[in-house]
Amino acid sequence: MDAQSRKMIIAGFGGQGIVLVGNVIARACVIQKKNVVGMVAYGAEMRGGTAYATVVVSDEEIGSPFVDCPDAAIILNQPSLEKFEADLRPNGLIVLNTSMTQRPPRRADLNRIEVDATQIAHELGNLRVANIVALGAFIAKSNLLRMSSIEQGLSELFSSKNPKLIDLNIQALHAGAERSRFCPLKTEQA
Amino acid sequence: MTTLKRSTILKDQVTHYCPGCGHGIAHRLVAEVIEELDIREKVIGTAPVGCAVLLYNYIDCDIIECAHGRPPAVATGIKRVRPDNIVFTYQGDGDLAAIGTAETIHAANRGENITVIFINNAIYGMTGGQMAPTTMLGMASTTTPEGRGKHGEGPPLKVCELLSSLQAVSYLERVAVSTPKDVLSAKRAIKKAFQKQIDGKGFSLVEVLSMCPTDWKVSPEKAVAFVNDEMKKVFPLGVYKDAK
Amino acid sequence: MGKIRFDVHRCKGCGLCVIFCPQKNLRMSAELNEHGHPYAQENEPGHCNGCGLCFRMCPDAAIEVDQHRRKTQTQE
Amino acid sequence: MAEKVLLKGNEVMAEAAVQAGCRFFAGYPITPQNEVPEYFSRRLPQVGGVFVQAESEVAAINMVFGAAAAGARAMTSSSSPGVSLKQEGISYIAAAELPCVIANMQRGGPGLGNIRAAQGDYFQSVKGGGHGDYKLIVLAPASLQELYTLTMNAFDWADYYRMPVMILGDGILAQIAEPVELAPYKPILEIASKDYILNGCKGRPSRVVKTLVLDPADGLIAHNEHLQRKYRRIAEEVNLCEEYQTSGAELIVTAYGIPGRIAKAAVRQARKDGLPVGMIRPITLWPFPDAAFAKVIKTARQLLVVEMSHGQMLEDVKLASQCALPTEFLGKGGGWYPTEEIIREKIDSMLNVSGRARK
Repeated sequence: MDAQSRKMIIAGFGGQGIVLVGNVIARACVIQKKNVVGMVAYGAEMRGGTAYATVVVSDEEIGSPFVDCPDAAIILNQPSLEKFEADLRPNGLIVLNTSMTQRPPRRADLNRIEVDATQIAHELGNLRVANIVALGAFIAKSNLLRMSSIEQGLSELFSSKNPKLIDLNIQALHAGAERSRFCPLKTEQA
Repeated sequence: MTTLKRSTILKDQVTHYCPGCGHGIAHRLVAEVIEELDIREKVIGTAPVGCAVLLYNYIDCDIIECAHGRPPAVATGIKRVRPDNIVFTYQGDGDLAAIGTAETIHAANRGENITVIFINNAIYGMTGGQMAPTTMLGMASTTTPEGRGKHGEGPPLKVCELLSSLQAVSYLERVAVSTPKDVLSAKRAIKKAFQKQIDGKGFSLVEVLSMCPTDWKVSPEKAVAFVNDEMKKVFPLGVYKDAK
Repeated sequence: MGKIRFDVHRCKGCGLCVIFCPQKNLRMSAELNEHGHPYAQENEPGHCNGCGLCFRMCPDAAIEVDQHRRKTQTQE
Repeated sequence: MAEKVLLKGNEVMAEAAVQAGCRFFAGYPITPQNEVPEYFSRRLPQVGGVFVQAESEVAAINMVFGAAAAGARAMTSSSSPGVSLKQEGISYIAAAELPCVIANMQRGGPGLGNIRAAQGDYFQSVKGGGHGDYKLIVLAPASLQELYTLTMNAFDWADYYRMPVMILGDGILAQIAEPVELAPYKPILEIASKDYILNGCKGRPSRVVKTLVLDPADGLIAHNEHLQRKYRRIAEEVNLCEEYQTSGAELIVTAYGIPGRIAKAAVRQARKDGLPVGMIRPITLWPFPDAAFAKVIKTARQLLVVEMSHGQMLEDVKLASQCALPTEFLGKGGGWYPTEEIIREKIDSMLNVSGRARK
């Protein structure tokens, strides 16, 4: 994923920590003095099915806060893959939690990161950090934000909520970075 | 020697009320209570929409006129901002028990530390004698020409009884102004209701059964008889709640 | 004994004072005041006993009563 | 530059209000502005303020009426259906010349509509809403930093002119999170002491706050004329818009709020591609920035209005531009929003640029 890409979507089911991932990415943007607009699908859509958050990052003033055609998507479950795969821009990046998705993307024009996020989270002793494992995979393989900014964002977020969780989340982040597999788009024509 | 005279809280102004209207007596009692409790400089009153909309022309204290039915909400805003002031609402039956029912019930249920003077004359006065929420069964009005019916209009709403189940209410009493003895009781009740607020006890309300000779289409003499003989049967006088 | 004074200008002639005067000492005037109302007056000046019931019932604060009795039923 | 914090629009607005001295909030939950009462309920007690969850929107605005009469900086917020309910109270507050701030984070209508962002309440906000001849100052921020600043200013204007001021946002402005610099409150106007409030008549004659004007017979006519004089003065004194690349622009795109920032991005890209396009983004919707339009009609050739409605501000743009230029409209209600691409396509078609010419 190149630095120009800046619209992303994080999707899964409610309770997978979708909002948290969006929040951490947005905080990391603030730390790196980038412009950012984050949004969570609100209202009735939050209950059941898929939950999703969007983030727009830019070094310029941000126009639309809407993400219709994301450059990247972090997909934490199968329904989200069904729902959002088609929206990604050609040559976009999709991060798949292979523990919870049953197939690779149908589209051939996507870069792909695969990470067994829920399994890794299970091994770390807390299923709830699967979201951060996937985030670690995304940050490691894209050059959008520094890993250190994400760590700082996580620390800020959990220091007020539950400081005991900071270490676990940072561990999850790095596990995701290390145990993910990047499958770049085969660009025959290039 | 004692002299019974007009309270200094009443402005030197002839009211616009019809001859024999109970509002004049109720105004006088509120003024006398404010004077006797020596709280004029702390009082903020609210005027309703209805016959008493010009309350500020008669009672000499800070007063805000409200939209129809909204005095308990307006009083809530005032009292929360200025808890040291004494805030009262003066409302008729349409204002308090029809268009403002929600505001009344919820201010009472919050235990809002305000005092409500509720004038129940079982009719809409200002608009010319239409049915009020407190109009009695069988009683004719310009919108119930054949008399209020149990079905369709429903029986009259009894405010003290209705509010008496609310835990945060401190004081509820129904009084009348249709005999000299009733007027004395009414004054005692109004004074007690203000005292409840001064003591920080929460929501207090005095329901005053009152005469409307004009819209009842009777003489002032028959009007007091109507309150005494008919209204008191449907709306029994008494203390409905007096929390410790 | 008592002394009653009427503010003729404020009186609207509703007659509640007349109805409730235990001495039956009040009546409505034959003339009208400036607002076109008959107004309350004593039948026989000097017969007021100062009970103050008329004051209590007057919706227009048009009556003042001097009460000379030691104990009155209207004082609180 | 001071440090920025990441907050949701609803929270930014509530924090700005608290910073500006708002000490009374009454409201009723409605999506998408629920974070506003939630935030106030936590925050106001910390600063000695009062939060009341009202039983209805009607009660909420009337509580604000009372709080304003008692001298507090007071606020209520809602979203479209709730703001309809508040209209009675708003008319009374305008008539009584009391200050307060009302926020409308618009959603899709009419009726219960939906909870997506929309701009269908423009007419209601700038043309009245409740009964009678009155105006509100209406503010339309497009970013959270602007929302923060304008919310603070709203309290100053409300106090200075003694009138309700409305913040007209939408569900997206309410729900997005953006980094915001929470600059300390600095009044933009010198506010006279409030000699009209009700606090008990100690040492002064009693006061009345009222809206019924029966005496003298022409009293209400005089009161209306007084209000209109005030509104004319405000129209001269409060007038904000963002003008972007208007010089040399043949086509002026105009939009407010969220569509305003989307349009700006489209215009920026079009300019990069060499197209003669500019933008006017009204920030005060009443008073409407007429002067900016009066200026561009001398240089531009066309106007494009973009709204998340079926064309409401469109009418004010036509008035402000005296219908001097062909004016096209792009918009839909009910939750539709424009993308940069769709605005760009419209720009291209209005300037007769083909796909080839763009490259």
